[in-house]
Amino acid sequence: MREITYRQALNEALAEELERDPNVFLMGEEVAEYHGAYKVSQGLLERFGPRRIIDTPISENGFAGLGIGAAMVGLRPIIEFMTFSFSLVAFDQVVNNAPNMFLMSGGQFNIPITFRGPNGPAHQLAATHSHATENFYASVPGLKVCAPATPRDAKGLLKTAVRDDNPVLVLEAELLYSSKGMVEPPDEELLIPLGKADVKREGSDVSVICYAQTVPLALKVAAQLEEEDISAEIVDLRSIKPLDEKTIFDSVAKTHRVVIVEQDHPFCGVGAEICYRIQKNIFDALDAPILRVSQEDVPMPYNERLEKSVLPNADKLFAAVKQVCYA
Amino acid sequence: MREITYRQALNEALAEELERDPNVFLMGEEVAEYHGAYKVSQGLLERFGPRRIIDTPISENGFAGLGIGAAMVGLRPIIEFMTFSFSLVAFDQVVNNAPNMFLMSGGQFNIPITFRGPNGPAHQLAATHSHATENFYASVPGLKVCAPATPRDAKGLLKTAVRDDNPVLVLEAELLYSSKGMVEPPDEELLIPLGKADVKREGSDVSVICYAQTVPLALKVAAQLEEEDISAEIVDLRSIKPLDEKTIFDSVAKTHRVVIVEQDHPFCGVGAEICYRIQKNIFDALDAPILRVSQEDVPMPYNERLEKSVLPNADKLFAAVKQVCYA
Amino acid sequence: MQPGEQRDEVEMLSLMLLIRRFEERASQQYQAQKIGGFCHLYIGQEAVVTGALAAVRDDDYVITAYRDHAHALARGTSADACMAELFGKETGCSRGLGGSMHFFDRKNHMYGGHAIVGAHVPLAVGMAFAIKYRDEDRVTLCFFGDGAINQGSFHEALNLAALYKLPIVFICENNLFAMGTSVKRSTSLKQIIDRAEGYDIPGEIVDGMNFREVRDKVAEIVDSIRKEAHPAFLEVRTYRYRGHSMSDPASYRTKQELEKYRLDDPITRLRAQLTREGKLTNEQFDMLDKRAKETVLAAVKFAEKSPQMPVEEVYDYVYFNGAKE
Amino acid sequence: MQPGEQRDEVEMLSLMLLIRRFEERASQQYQAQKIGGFCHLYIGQEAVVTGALAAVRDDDYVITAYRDHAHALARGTSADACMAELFGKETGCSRGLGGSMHFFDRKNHMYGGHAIVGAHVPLAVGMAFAIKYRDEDRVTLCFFGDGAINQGSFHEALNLAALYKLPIVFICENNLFAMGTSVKRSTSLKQIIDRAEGYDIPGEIVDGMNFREVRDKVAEIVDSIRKEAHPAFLEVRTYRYRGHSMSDPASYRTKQELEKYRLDDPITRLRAQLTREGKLTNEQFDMLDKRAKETVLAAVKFAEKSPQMPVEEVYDYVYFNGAKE
Ligand SMILES: Cc1ncc(C[n+]2csc(CCOP(=O)(O)OP(=O)(O)O)c2C)c(N)n1
Ligand SMILES: Cc1ncc(C[n+]2csc(CCOP(=O)(O)OP(=O)(O)O)c2C)c(N)n1
Ligand SMILES: [Mg+2]
Ligand SMILES: [Mg+2]
Repeated sequence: MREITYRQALNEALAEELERDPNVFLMGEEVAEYHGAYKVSQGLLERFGPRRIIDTPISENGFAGLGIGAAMVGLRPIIEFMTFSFSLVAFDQVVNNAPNMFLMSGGQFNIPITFRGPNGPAHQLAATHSHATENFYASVPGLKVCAPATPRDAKGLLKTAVRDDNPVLVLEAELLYSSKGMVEPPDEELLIPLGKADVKREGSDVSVICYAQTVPLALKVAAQLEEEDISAEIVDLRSIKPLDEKTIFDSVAKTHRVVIVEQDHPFCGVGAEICYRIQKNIFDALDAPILRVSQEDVPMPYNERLEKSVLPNADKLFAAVKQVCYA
Repeated sequence: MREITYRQALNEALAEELERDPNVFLMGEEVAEYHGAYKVSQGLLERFGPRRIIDTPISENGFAGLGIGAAMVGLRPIIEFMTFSFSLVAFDQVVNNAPNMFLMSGGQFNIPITFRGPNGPAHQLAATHSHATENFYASVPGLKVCAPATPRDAKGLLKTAVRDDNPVLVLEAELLYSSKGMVEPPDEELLIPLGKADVKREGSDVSVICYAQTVPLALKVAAQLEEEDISAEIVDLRSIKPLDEKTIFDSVAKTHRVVIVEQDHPFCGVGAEICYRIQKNIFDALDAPILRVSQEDVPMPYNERLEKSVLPNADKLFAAVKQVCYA
Repeated sequence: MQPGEQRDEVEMLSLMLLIRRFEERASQQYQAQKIGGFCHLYIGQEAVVTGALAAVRDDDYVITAYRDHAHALARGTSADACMAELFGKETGCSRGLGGSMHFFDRKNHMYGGHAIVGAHVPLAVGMAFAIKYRDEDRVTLCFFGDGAINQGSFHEALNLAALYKLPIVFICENNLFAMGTSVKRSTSLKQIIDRAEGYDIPGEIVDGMNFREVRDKVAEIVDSIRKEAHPAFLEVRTYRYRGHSMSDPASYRTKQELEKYRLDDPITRLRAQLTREGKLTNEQFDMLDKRAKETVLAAVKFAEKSPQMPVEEVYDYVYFNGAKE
Repeated sequence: MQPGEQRDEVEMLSLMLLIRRFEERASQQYQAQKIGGFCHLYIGQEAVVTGALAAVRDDDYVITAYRDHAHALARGTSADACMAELFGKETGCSRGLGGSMHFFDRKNHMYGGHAIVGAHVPLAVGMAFAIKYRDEDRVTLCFFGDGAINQGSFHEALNLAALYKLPIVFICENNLFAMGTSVKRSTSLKQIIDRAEGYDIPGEIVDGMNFREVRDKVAEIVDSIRKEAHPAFLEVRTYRYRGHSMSDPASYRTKQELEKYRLDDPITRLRAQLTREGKLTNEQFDMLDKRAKETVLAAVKFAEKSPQMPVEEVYDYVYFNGAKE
């Protein structure tokens, strides 16, 4: 194990999969000569050449569709959205063509494509550039969605996504690109399965369910809670779809109290889905209503203080945990 | 009161609002000379002329954006999507421009626009043409979403939507266009507020929460349940956003048992949201886990029997109600 | 077909007849409610797809919009599999899961059947991208309607194809209408091919009622593309005799206009050419037509007696788990 | 400005100076972390927006993309309100809710500030639609970058504008790059205006480093549009001296290229023209520049001491409830 950044972990995953399978290529805006708007594809053009690392015009709908078509005839495209806020102009391709093709063709055309890029609010990018798209995409049958929080998960999930025979979205977190973590050495194959949550911290009093940007937040709050003698278990979903019900239910069966901290908007968000499943399946295990901490139901303001106030934050999570613990 | 069809009710609403306000216009594919793919705009071209009833090319993104721009300078566009499945190619305009503009401009530009058209599965239209989009749109702050089930609600909600100073989506139900119901006479102004649910049938044993196409389904099942001595209260949401929590909670406080029957996909769907809110606010009133009956998490198959099997239907709803009633 | 080979014209005429009879029968079965959903017929446009496919190899890629029955039939999908698809049966070319608008046949290199207007054009470009990526000499034929050219996806796709110099022929089947909207009411241009210029893609107009003209033009273009990959654009002028879909009475056009085009019928035309040249007798033609009708009737029987997919199996078609037949 | 009137050129030069100094100061304040998010500077392109706006009326509609500080300043938004917006303050032109990419000023007919590439082009067409709907003689000026022309929304919008004959000038600010991608790597065309032909919209190329040429060309077009509504397309060739945004070192181009353009600086050029014609002395120029610098410095002070919106008030900006200031 060695310590690398989240960005570097993604870069390694890309390089290893490009190396392994000649059908894999990377396409998107500024991925080649510019090395990615966030430098995730640093060095890949030099190593794999312009046939496999391909710059595009600003045509998300066009190149998302191009990727799907290439996947229909056997290639394994990795399509980068500079951010998932821009995937909204390609929404029809991602939700209508990619996930429907397999069923609609009677099983003749599966679509082995990976869509990746940063997702969710970053810092003061305002309403048009701060979309957390996970609930949109997770609601679509035929898509798989993951949202790694650590360098190790980022590498392992991206590699798995590229090998998956179905469309997978890897929702990265811009604010985590420079964060560091321990990752297996490059000569050790690291594949993390989709649909497996990870208990990032064990605890007994409350289950805090989180993913992506909210994982470091939850871990921070867990430390604060410890000072108040509340032991929080931190369940990092990693995959949003498929969802690891077992890990969630096991945790809740132990703690009897749940707070979900999500980076999307609340209405029909990921938290709502998890809440439904918990109450449906282990209603009697619950000693308190489930609470969620999400973005407020407000377009993202530019002003830094306002932005902070509408984002999930430590104070809100702390208060929600105390509330479910009646503490 | 007189009996008219849902289609005719919508047509009256359009005509009355066009008549009332010269800033209102109707635009979309085939809305003028063809009178609408589903004939909702029958006669409007003849009555209001081509300046106000406007056919477009197949450019949903373009004319949705055109409507938003026209709304910025004071017009009140009604934009028809031939179906909301096609709104997916205009997704960025509907979720990024329409609802963000007011906040993003510091309150200078509200967008008084109505997007309308049929939404949700119809009959054997297969995966690309059967999208239920309510959970996508309801999750976006700044949008309002309603989904009428009866001719009266259709007329009253559409008229209210056109007068609202914010972007409102009126999600119609293709399968209900020819259904009939009692509606106030044309000389009586009918406005139904957004955010008010309607108890379509009173009951005491279980609250069945529904909207749009699932309302007639719920009413049918309620009649069957009566034979088994289960008294179901049928709560028609009418508006999905804003959501009428009070009517929902009042019903649940009375019945203590809830089934939500929705026409969208389950994952991060409308049912999940309602479930979250109920358990959060009146957890102790619940005598059983909340169940939802939705589409299965599967792209829509063409085959009629398979389509039926993945849609919410009477058998599934009946079974769910029995389960929550332990009957 | 092998390179350099020419399709037999009589065979192609009989393919046109098969398409025509298939569509007529589909119309009848739709009215009898054996077929559900939307159903768009190709009658009148037969020379376009048959002409284009007569000019390419069997392993070239073909993709189209929702008016797709003919494209599957022309690609070699059996009438049985096509009719069974309309009936929603498991023996259908998409196992009854896709229906009229979503015909697929991987084996025969028919890549759909796509129902969102314009949204398959980027897919076609992706297929052409794969050809170039693998350094093959295939070509992608992408069919679409005149209504599709005003979609953003069309635009982005054409620019990408031109930029990357991909081996693709964009074939606009201009039947003058998108539903009830005539081209002049939807498009800001005197002629559609002017738009291809805006991407620096060479464009040509072809008479879509003339099988030979379509075939020869496509052959010429495909030949050039195989030598050095590039995109090309064809506006093929044609006409649909029926309404847009089964529910459309097509009252936006006159009986005279329809009659004018019927006189120019692509089947009659090729038949006359062949007859004049002594390659076809009236008896032979009648035989071909009889055979087409029989094939289609047999297809209806096949579809009728075919099983539906068991309800629980639909769940196997959400995600692919690596085990394909 | 009233119809027929001409903007004073010295005034316009001083506006260009204001823009330049504003952007330099914004850059500095960004580095000092007083400004957050993305920040795109207009330095080098000043003649485009000042030239265009010198040719139109105050009540004509103006809309642009995210490189929008100059468009607001040129439209009459105060440097105070612009700088305060960058600082996220309540006194900003969007109350601190929009930031650098989302400048709005309704009073001055500045309709944003739009950050999704291409997505404001349909909005512009809608504004032009409203003009025609109300039978006014206004014109909409829609600015966008060379990178926007490959978005579907651009395409659909241009066709709609041409089809409905709307009073709009599409002004492509071709600064040769979209982030690190040069036009020739993004666009399948020799020149951008060729694409306008694909919609039957008249297009012309203008030297965007020359204030007078931009102004006169826009004046001519707008004049024609006011007589009878129609769309027009201008490709204005210009150059941005800085990187795409504050974080871009712009290593995709050479120092020489930049120097070449700097020699052609729009401010230097207009200054030279005016000086040559005896309309401006060096002392006057220095005065104007000094005033611009002072105005901008005062704007920083204003922004700094301005209040932020109270946290709870943001909820008043989700839905409009009929009560506007
Ligand atoms: C994005 C989208 N918008 C609208 C529709 C509805 N629709 C289906 S076919 C059609 C007309 C298409 O006309 P054209 O492209 O000319 O093809 P043709 O029917 O003539 O073969 C329309 C509007 C759709 N399927 N997709
Ligand atoms: C749909 C979309 N895709 C990508 C981006 C990211 N992005 C912002 S600006 C830009 C380059 C635009 O270049 P151009 O249009 O030439 O304008 P310029 O920056 O030169 O003024 C890109 C790719 C975006 N904002 N929206
Ligand atoms: Mg057509
Ligand atoms: Mg540029």
